[in-house]
This record gives sequence, C-alpha cells and structure tokens, in this order.
Amino acid sequence: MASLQEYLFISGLLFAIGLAGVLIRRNIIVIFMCLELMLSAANLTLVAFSRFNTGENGLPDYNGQVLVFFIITVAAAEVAVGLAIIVALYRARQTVDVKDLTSMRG
Amino acid sequence: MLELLSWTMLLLPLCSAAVIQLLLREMADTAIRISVGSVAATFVIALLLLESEDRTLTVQWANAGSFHIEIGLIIDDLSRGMMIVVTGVGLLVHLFSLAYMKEDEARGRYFAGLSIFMFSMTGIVLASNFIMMFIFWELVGFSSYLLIGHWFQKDSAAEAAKKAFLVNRIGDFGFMIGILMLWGILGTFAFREMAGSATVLVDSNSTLTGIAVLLVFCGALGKSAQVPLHVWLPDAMEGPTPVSALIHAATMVAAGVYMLFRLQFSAGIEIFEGFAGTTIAWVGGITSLLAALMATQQDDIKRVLAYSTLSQLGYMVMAVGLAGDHSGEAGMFHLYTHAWFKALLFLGSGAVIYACHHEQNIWKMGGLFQRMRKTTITFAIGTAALMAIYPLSGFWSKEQILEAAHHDQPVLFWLAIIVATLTPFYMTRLFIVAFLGKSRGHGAQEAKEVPPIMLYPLFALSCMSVIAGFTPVAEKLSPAFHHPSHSFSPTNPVFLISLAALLIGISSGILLYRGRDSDPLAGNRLFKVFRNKFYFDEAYLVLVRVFQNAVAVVVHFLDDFVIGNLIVGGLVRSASGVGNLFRKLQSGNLQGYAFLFGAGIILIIYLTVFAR
Amino acid sequence: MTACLVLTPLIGVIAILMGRDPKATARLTTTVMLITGILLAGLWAMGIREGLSMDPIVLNKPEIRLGLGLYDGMSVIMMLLSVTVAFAAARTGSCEKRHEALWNISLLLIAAGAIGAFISTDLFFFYAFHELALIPTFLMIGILGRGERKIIAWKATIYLAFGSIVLLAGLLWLVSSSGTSSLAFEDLLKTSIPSEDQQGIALFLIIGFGTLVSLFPFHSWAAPTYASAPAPISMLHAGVLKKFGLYGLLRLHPLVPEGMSHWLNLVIVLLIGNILWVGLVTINQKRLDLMLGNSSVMHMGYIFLAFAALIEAGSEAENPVAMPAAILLMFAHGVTIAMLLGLTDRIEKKTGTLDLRNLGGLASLTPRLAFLFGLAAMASIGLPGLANFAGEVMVFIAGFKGWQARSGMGSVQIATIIALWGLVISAVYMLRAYRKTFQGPKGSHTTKAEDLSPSERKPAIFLAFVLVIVGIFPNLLLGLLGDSGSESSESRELQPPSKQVLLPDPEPKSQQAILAN
Amino acid sequence: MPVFFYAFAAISIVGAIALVCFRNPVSSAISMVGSFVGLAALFIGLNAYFVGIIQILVYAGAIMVLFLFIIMLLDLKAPSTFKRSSPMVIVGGLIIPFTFVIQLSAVLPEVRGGNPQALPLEEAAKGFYDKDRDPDKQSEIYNSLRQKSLPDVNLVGLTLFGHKGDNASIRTPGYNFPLQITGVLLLVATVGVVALSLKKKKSKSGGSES
Repeated sequence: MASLQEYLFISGLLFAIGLAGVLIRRNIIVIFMCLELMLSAANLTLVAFSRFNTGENGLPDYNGQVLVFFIITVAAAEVAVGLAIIVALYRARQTVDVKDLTSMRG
Repeated sequence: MLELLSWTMLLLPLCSAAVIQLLLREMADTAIRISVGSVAATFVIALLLLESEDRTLTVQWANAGSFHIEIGLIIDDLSRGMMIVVTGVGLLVHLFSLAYMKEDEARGRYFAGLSIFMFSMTGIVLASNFIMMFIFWELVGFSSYLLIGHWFQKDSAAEAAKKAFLVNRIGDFGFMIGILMLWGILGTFAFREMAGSATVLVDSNSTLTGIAVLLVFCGALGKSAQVPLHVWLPDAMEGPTPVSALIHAATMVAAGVYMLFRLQFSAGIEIFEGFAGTTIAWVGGITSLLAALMATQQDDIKRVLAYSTLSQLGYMVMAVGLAGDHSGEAGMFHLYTHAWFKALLFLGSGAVIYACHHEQNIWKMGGLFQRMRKTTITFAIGTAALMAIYPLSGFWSKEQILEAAHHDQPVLFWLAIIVATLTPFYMTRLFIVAFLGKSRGHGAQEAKEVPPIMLYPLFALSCMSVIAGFTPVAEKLSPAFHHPSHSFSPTNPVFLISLAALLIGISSGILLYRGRDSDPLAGNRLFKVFRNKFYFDEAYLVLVRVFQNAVAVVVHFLDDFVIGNLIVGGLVRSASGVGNLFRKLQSGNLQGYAFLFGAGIILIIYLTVFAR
Repeated sequence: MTACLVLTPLIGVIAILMGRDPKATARLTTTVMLITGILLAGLWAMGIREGLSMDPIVLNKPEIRLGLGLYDGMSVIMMLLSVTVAFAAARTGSCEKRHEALWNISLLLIAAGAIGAFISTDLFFFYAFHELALIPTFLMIGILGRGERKIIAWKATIYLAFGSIVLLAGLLWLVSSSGTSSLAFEDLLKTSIPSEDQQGIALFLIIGFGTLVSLFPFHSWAAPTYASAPAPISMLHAGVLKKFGLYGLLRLHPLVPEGMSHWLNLVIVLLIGNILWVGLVTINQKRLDLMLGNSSVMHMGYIFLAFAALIEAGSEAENPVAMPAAILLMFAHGVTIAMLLGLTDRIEKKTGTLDLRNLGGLASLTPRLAFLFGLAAMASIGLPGLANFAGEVMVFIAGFKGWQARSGMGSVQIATIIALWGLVISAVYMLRAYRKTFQGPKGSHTTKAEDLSPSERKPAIFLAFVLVIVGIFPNLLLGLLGDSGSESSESRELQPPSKQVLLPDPEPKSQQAILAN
Repeated sequence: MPVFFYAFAAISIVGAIALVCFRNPVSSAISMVGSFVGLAALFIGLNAYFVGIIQILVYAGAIMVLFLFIIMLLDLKAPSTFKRSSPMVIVGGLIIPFTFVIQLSAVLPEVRGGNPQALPLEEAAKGFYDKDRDPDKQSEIYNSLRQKSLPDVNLVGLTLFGHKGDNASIRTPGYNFPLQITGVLLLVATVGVVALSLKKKKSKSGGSES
C-alpha cells in the first residue's frame, strides 16, 4: 500500500491535468468532463485522508467518505443540469465552442 | 377687568386682520369697518387704561424644561403714554385712509395690513421682556413690508419694501445678539427683573456690557433709521401716504427710541454710561445733521418730510444716549410731540398729493394756499411745531433736548443747534415752494379742498400739535415727562441760541425761495452731495454687489465646481473609471476567466503557504 | 396601536396593488394616519402611554425587537410631523394616469418608512425603516423626476448610500462597544460606552447622519434632488425623511457625550458652512426650486446649532433649551419646506417655468397662491407667529444658555452670532425670490395664470394652519416633550404645571381664551 | 512496492491525459471512463469499497452515458473544422497546472503520518460490542470486524445516518438533514433539466442579444 503523499500527488496530478484541460480545450463538453475529473481528484484526496486519519478505534474516518458520497451525488445532479444547459445553448447558438460564446463581454 | 382690557387691546387688531384676510377678501367695505372699529376700540381702551395702576401680566409662551419664554404685558406710565400715541395717531390715520384709499382695489388688504401693524406696535409697547419685544419688533417690520409694498405691481414699491425689510433685518441681527448678551449679563429677559442689576455688572465688565448695549442699539439703528442704516426710510415713502404718517413718522420708527428708553428705564441709567451711551448720542447727532442736510435738497414733498423725520429721530436717539439726568425723558417727550405734528405733516402732504392727482414734486405745486386753505393752515401749524416755534408742542420738547445736550455734551449741543437752524430752513423752503407763489403744474392748478373725512384728522392733529407740549397735557399723556427745571426766559443762553437758529433758518429760507420756480442751490456742488443723499445708496449698492453678490457667485462656483464636480464628481468619475476598467476585464471569454481563476488560486496558495 | 401607523400605509399599498384607485386610496390612507397620529399624540399628552406600543422579538442574538411605540416626546413630535406632511403630500401634485399607482405606492412607502423610523424603539428597525423609505425615493426621482433625473438620482444614491454605510459602521461599532445584547433603545441607552471608543463612534455618527441631513460639505445632493423629484416626494424627503439624521443624532447623543464634545468644533465649522456657505449659494440661485432646495440645506445649520449647544452642555439637564429647540425647529422646518415645495410645484404647473427671470407679478393674478406662498416664505425666514420663529429663537437662546459675561465668547456663541447673520441671508434670498415671482410687473411666462383651485389649496392651507397654530402656541408641541419617560425626576419637577396649554386642542379660539385669562 | 497502486494510478493518469488530448469528444468520454475506473480502483485500494463502487456506478455507468448521449445528440462526432487553440492559450493553460503541481510537491514532504498501516480490525470490533445483546446476536459490523473483514457499507451508513445508542465507537451527529437537502437538490435538478430541455414555442430571448 502506498503512502499518503503518493495518493495526494496522484490526486494533485489528476487535478492539474483537469485544470489544463479546462484551460486549453474549447469544446464545452470536454471542459465539462475535465471539471468532473477535477472533482474526482478532490474526492481521491478526501478518501486518502479518510483512510490515513484513523480514529481512536483504528478505523478510517468515515465522515470523509460521507462527504465524497455527497459530492458524487451533487456532481451527478450538476452533470444533468449542466448538460441540459449545454443542449439548450447549442440549440440557441449552434456551437459548443467557448470562443464563440462571448455574449457576456462587458 | 384690567387684564381683559389689556389683552383685548393687544389681540383685537390681530383678530381684525385675521378676519379680513381670511374671510373678507371680497368684501372690502366690511373689512374697512372692522379695521377702523378695532382701532377705535383700542383707542378707547388706551384712554381707559390711563387711570389704571401699574402692573405686569404674563403667560408662558414656550417652555423647555425649566426654561420659559413668556409673553407679557407691562402697564406703566411709559407704555400707557405710548399707547395713547400709537392708538391715537392710528385712529386718525385709519380715518384719513378711509378717504385716501377709497379708490384702491386692494383696500381690504391695506386695512388688514394696518391692523397687523397696530397689533405689532401694541405688542412692542406693551412687551414685558426682550424676547417678546423682538417678536413684535419683527412683526412690525413685516407689516411695514406689507404696507410699503402695497402697490407691489410697481417695481419701485416692491424694491422699497424688500429694502426696508432687509435693512431692518441687519439691525435685528445686532439686536438679537445684544439681547442674548444682555441676557447673559443681566440674567433675565424681563424688564421688571432688570432693575438695579446693571449697577453691579457694569463695574465688573463694562466693556462687554457696552458692546451688548450697542448691539441692542443696532435694533434701534435699523428700526429708527439711524445712520448708517437709514437708507430704507426715504424709500419707504413708496407706500401709501397715510402709512408713511403712521408707521414711518409717528410710531414704528420711534420704536427704537422707545426700546432704548425702556432699557434705560428698567435697568437703570448706568447701563448707558461709558462709551455705549456716548456712541449712541453721537450716532443720533450725526444722523440728525446728515438728514437735515439731505432734506434741504429734496424735491419730493414726502422725502423732505422723511428726512426731517430722520433728523428728529436723531434728536431723540441723541437725547437718550446722552444719559443725563433727564435727557431720556426729554427724548421720549420729543417722541410724543413729534408723533402728533409729524403725522399731521404727512397726512397734510397726503391731502396735498391727493388733491394734486398724485403729484409729489414740490416744484410742480405752488399756490395751494388759495385752493385749499384749510389744509394749508393745518400744514402750517405742523410746520411751525416742527420748527419749534413758541408755544407749539415741538418747542417744549426740543428745548428740553437742547438743554440736556448743553448740560452734558457741548459739542453735540452745537451740532443740534446747526440742525435747529436747518430744520426751519428746509421747512420754510417746502412751505413756500409748495403752498405759496403761483401754481406750476396741472395737478396744482386743478387742486381743490379735500373731503371733510380727510380734514377732520388734520384738525385733530393740529389741535394736538398745539397743545401737546403744555405741561398739564403732557403730564397726562406723554410717556415720560419731566417738568422743566428752568424757565424759558430771555436770560437763558440755550433759549437765546435756539431762537437765533430759528430766525436764521426761517429768514434764509424766505430769502432764498420766495418767488422762485426752481431751486437756486441746485447747481452748487456741495448741495448736489446733499441732493444725492451723500451717495449712501450708491455706496451700499457697491458694497452689496461686491460683498454679498460677488461672494455669492464665487461661493456658488466653488460649491458647484469644487465640491460638486471635483470632489463628488471626482468620486463618481473614479467609480465609473474603475467600473470601466473592470468592464474591459469582462472579456466574456470563459477560458480567460478560468485562467485568472487558476492564477488566483496559485497566488493564494503561494501567499498562504510559501510567502510566510 | 402605534403599529397602525406603519400598517395603514402598507395596507394602502396592497390595496393599490390589488387595483383600487391609487389616488383615493392614498388620500384615505393618509387621512387615517393623520387621525391616528393626532389621537396618539393626544393620548400621550394626557399621560396614557401604556399599551400603545409593541415589541415582539424577531431575533434572539443579538436581541432585535420589532419595537414600534412612542419612545419619548421627540418620537411623538416627529411622528406628528410625518403624518402631517404625508397628509399634505398625498394631496399635492399630479401625474399621468399610467404612473398613478407607482406614484402613490412610493408615497405611501416613504411615509411608512419615515414614520417607522421615528416610532421604532429599536436601533435595527430605526435604521431599516429609513432605508426602506429611501429606495422608493430614488426610484421616483429616476423614473418620474424632472430635468436630468438619472444623474440626479445617481448622485443622491451615491451620497445617501455613503452616508448610510458610514452610519451603519458607526452604529455597529456603537453596539459592539456598548456590550449590550439588546438593540432596543431602552436597553441601549442604559449602557455606557468606553471613552476611548466614543470619539470614533461620534465621528462616524456625525458624518453618517450628517450626510443624510445634507451637512456641509455633503450637501450638494440635496438641492437638485428636491428640484428634480416629484413634488410629494421632495416634500416627504425634505420635510420628514431628512430629519431622520438629526433625530438619530439627538437620540444617540446621550450614549456618546464625551465623543461628541471632542468633535464640537468640527460640528460648528460644518454648521457654519451650512449657514453661510450654502446661504450664499442660495442667494445666487436663478431657479425657484433650486433656491428652495438650498434653503432647506441652509436651515439644517440652525438645527445643528442647537445640537452643538447640546454637545457643549453635555447633557439635556445642562442645557434644557437645546433639545426642544432642535425638535421644534425640525417640525417647523419640515412643515414649511413641504408647503413651499408643494406650492412651487403649483407655480410650475400654472406658469410652466420656475426660472426667476421669467416670473413676476403673479400676486395680482393668483392672490391666494401669493398669500399662501408668502406665508410659507415668511415662516421660513422666521416671522414671529409662525412655527419657525419659535424654533429659531429657542435655538439662539440655547446657544447663549449658560454663557457667562466673564468667560468671553465660546465657539457656540460665535456660531450663534454667525447663524444670526444667516437670518439676514435667508431674508435676502427669500424676499428676492418672492419679489421676483409675485411682485413687480408681469414676467414673460406670467401673463396669464389661474389661481389655486379649492382642491389645490387644501394641503397648503392645512400646512399653513399647522404653522400658525404651532407658531402661536409652541407649547402645544413642547408640552409633548415635557415629562417624557426618559427624563429624570428632578427635571420633571421643574416642569411647569401649565396643563391647560398642553392639551392638543386644534381649535384656536379656545386657546386664545386660555391665553387671555 | 505497491504494484496495484502504481498500475491503477498510471491508468487514471493516462486516461486523464487522453481525455484532454483527444480531439474527438467521444474518445474523450471513453478515456474519462478509463480514468475513473482507475480512480475507483484507487478508492478500493484505500479500503473505501463503497465509494469506489459508487464511483464506477455513477460516473462510468450514468454520467459517461449521459455525456455520450449528448455528444451523439449534438452530433459532435466529427470535428471537421477543428481549430487548434492558440499557442498562448496552450502555454498559459499548461503553466498554471504545472505551477500547481510544483507547489504541491513542495508541500507534500511536510505531510505527516502518511505511512500505510493495516487496519486493526479485530481491535476495532471491541468498540462495537453491545453488552445488552447476546454475544450471538451482535451487530453485523461487530461480526464482520471479528472476521477481519471491513463492513465498509455499514460503517458509511452508520456515519451517514447517525445512531443513538452508545454502543459504537463511531460518534457522529449524522447527516440526515444534508441528505434530505441533497434529495431536494436532485429533485430540483430533475425539474430544472426538464424545464431546460422543453422546447419553447417562443424564440429564446436570452441568446439573441448582440
């Protein structure tokens, strides 16, 4: 079994890759996937801490895992709504390229 | 009974004014009856009160914790005498106005104004404390504003009314400070509580007391039109002539003198000792001299009388300021006699103006003696009283003032003698030019005797002008009277000198103006200065332009530009500038935001973890 | 019972929203408010004070109560002012049919907010009600104002928001350093603030409240706002809402007397700025409405003078004149400026201009308008017999109260003297404006104009009536201040037993009878 | 040498990189699932069986299908006019994650207590022993722990819902309220999705401004 530092490193790496995707890619669906990846990377951190922060009884701290459970639930809802928005957006603008979606310019 | 009568005397004119203004706008004739009725009633009450005992009635007007402002009536010799003057002249002027204002559309408003004036003047006379006096002081100025501006459609009348109010306000500025300072010094506003307190405090801080008294005198300066605040009074002649007679000759302008004497009477003569009294006396003396000089070159009959009023007021103020043993009483005595004969002169001039179809220039009159003999005779009586010809009323009072001046301040005495020379001179000029010789204008040629309702007040006033000065009458009616301690014998130097002054004045007037059609002195450069009133108005105009208006313009500019534009506008602009900057940052580019967001996180991590 | 005062206008708003005739509803509502207000004041004067108020707790920690009640005489007088002006405002001015609902709803909301601020016995709601009243004010200026309404609305918003935020900071500091858990005035005023905090709190309060009252140099929003806003709104704001700041200062002064006295000279300099600087600015105005707006700013200086006298004395017991003077003058000024602004609106309606150069000679065409306007103008320059004079003379007396001849002139005395010069200035601009509007020959826009119709006259006559009654019998109002609950027993003993005069009897005749006896 | 760890870590990293690099969104979606499966394996390696299973079920099962469905629906399969991001964007997009990773590696050595230790299951079982029950009728958790297997789901459930008695060594207030809120959130999301995907008869007002 690997050490906590290794888990955290992997988690950070995944997060960084997700962030790079968000910054580089222009397809809004892929950006959305990268966001999901970043969320999951954060989940990995939580679970890792849960496992290595054992309580008095020696068992993992399950509060962390409950939080991950909530995150996944909310992420599912988020994906559903987000994709619905993307569909609506595509219907209105016929594009999923964020370069073309600049109507919020001040 | 006494209480009820006194309060009725105060409030009746107010009720009359309120009823006229609120209910009887359209019914002018009823309004006039109510107004005349109210003043007649107050005159009767004033007569009834003559026999009453002294007392003070007060009610609380405003309370603040332990502090009260009171409204009170003080009934004593001083106020009783003044009330006779005020209501007596008031009644006659009301009667005169009945005819004089018969044609005026707005006569309801006019009589309402007169009623307000009667109310305020009564208030001043009966005021038991300084705050109440200030209240009515302001009200009297307001009613004067209303009446001067009666013909407000004329620019000149509207301006004159405004000027009168503002000049009085300047005087009241000092008056209120003076009242407040005196309050601090004497510890009370009420006149009856002041007695004796002055002696103690004058010693301890005489400079401050002097300043306070001078500031109070500022009020008199405005109301009694002393130099340098005299400029409003001649302009006030824009009002209807009966108003000039009542307000600007007999009663209101005398309020300043009355107030000063009331202060002296309550707080003791000591309060005028020192530089305050001297200053007051000198201001009075100088006013009387300047006004007399200006009167010599006026062509408007009312303006001549107005300047003569100024001059006589200067006499009174000088007398009060002399702070001699009985000089104050002499001043009040002169106030009382002057009220009758100056009202007579003004009403007489009103009758003349009425007869001449509102012609006021004396050079366009002339020969009126043939056409309106009764008026001319009453006017002649008034003129003689003003000149102080023995034994008319003016003689007695003026002689007392000269006596007091001779006794206390010889320099002022000689100044007063010059005025006593000038007075007969300009009055002779007025009388000769306006009433004798031949008619020089249409109005004068068509003039005929005025209706009886105008003549009766003239008769009554001439009667008073003759008898008011005799000791038995004066004892009874004058607000303050002191038996002359000397006899007017040929051995008395004061009497001789004043007699000489009188003769010089009359004879030079006759010599210069008999049979003339224009003023022989008009070309003279010195007299031109008199004609132009020593350029006081022009000087004030410059002063107001420069100091009030220019400063106002500058301040307005600063307010608009510096505060409005630079500071506030700057704030607004910088806010919108920053807003614009942020607006530019809102590129609408999602990845731009994400980049900044990420950079922010990096920065925060750096700051929280590594930079410590 | 006091809650009715706030509830009634809100019910009115709902009724308008549900489709009742806006104008009629607003008039009915303000009438009900006026009657309630007079009734409450009457009960208060008669000493019936129990059961009139309510204070349910809405938040436990810190304890905030929705306290609506008459806290002391000052509240009663300000409440009376609010209902009076609201009554007149609802009957003044007119707008297009499609804006009527908005117009009347805003009016009622402002009235509700102002009254709520004055009768709330809790610091939180005191602040919150005022903000409630401000929002419709901005809206009305922005939507229905005259001239450059957008810019003016923004200016007012920025200023007032700035003032409110500074004020909020001051209030929060005050509450936190008082260490109390309850925000009710009753509990708050019992606490004592550590003296090291007082100074800062006092500065925040002076600037915050001062901006809301257009204290120099935070005044330049006021005149254009009043000139631009629809007449009833400017009446309500200039007459009532603006007094909130002064009310707050007077109310909270007992908490920070030392801090306030530290800033005495600042207050004096600023109030002199109000009187002299703004007075001169006013002289230079060419439009009637701007002139009136500036004059209202200037007159705030006098109320601040009374406040300065109170600061100098340190407590109400030391200078018993200052507080009543300020309150009386607030009332008088509120009524006067409301009347002036209302009539100015009428002048504009009748002649189509407010430029003084185009007006003139109106008095012969519209004698009633001229009379009423003249009365209000005279009131505003302090003619005795009208309410302002009583207030002003008491302010000046307050300025000199406690002055000893030996001690020389203090700063308050000097300020009083300068303020007296302000009376000359105000006479100059007011008479000049009256002269140019109503007197002299007819101007280019005044060749024909109709006089006020009876319905237009009504609000002005009502306000004039109030001015005259209070002017002749100031004790009617001052009596309400008399034995307020917050005063100590000693000062109650000093209270004069002139109960007759205290009764709020709107009938002048009987008052005169009392006076005459 | 934790072989499994490195293997699955590599899978998830490679999957993530592939997700970013593939042009075709469908390939991206597939590689995302790969990455998530690796991640789920890592969870399981951390004894978080329940979370791992959920991860696979939700992400690989539901979300990926959703993504694919949408990609198909919008017909984004052939990005014929693929425009490469500008070099500036790529550089910027790489610098920030890179900096982040550097920062992370600088911090990691300071993390303490990271040594892996086997869970003391039998020891922990004592904490779940209920004196009031018969020894045979002890709770599932106790029994499992006694048999050296981790009752992961039960423990998560216990933490999630809380428990009243003092017979367990896990003391939490429970997450009942957040759970219900989450339920509401899901409901709202459902309704929102329906509302969003309804085709309006009127033309959309939001998208037509300049």
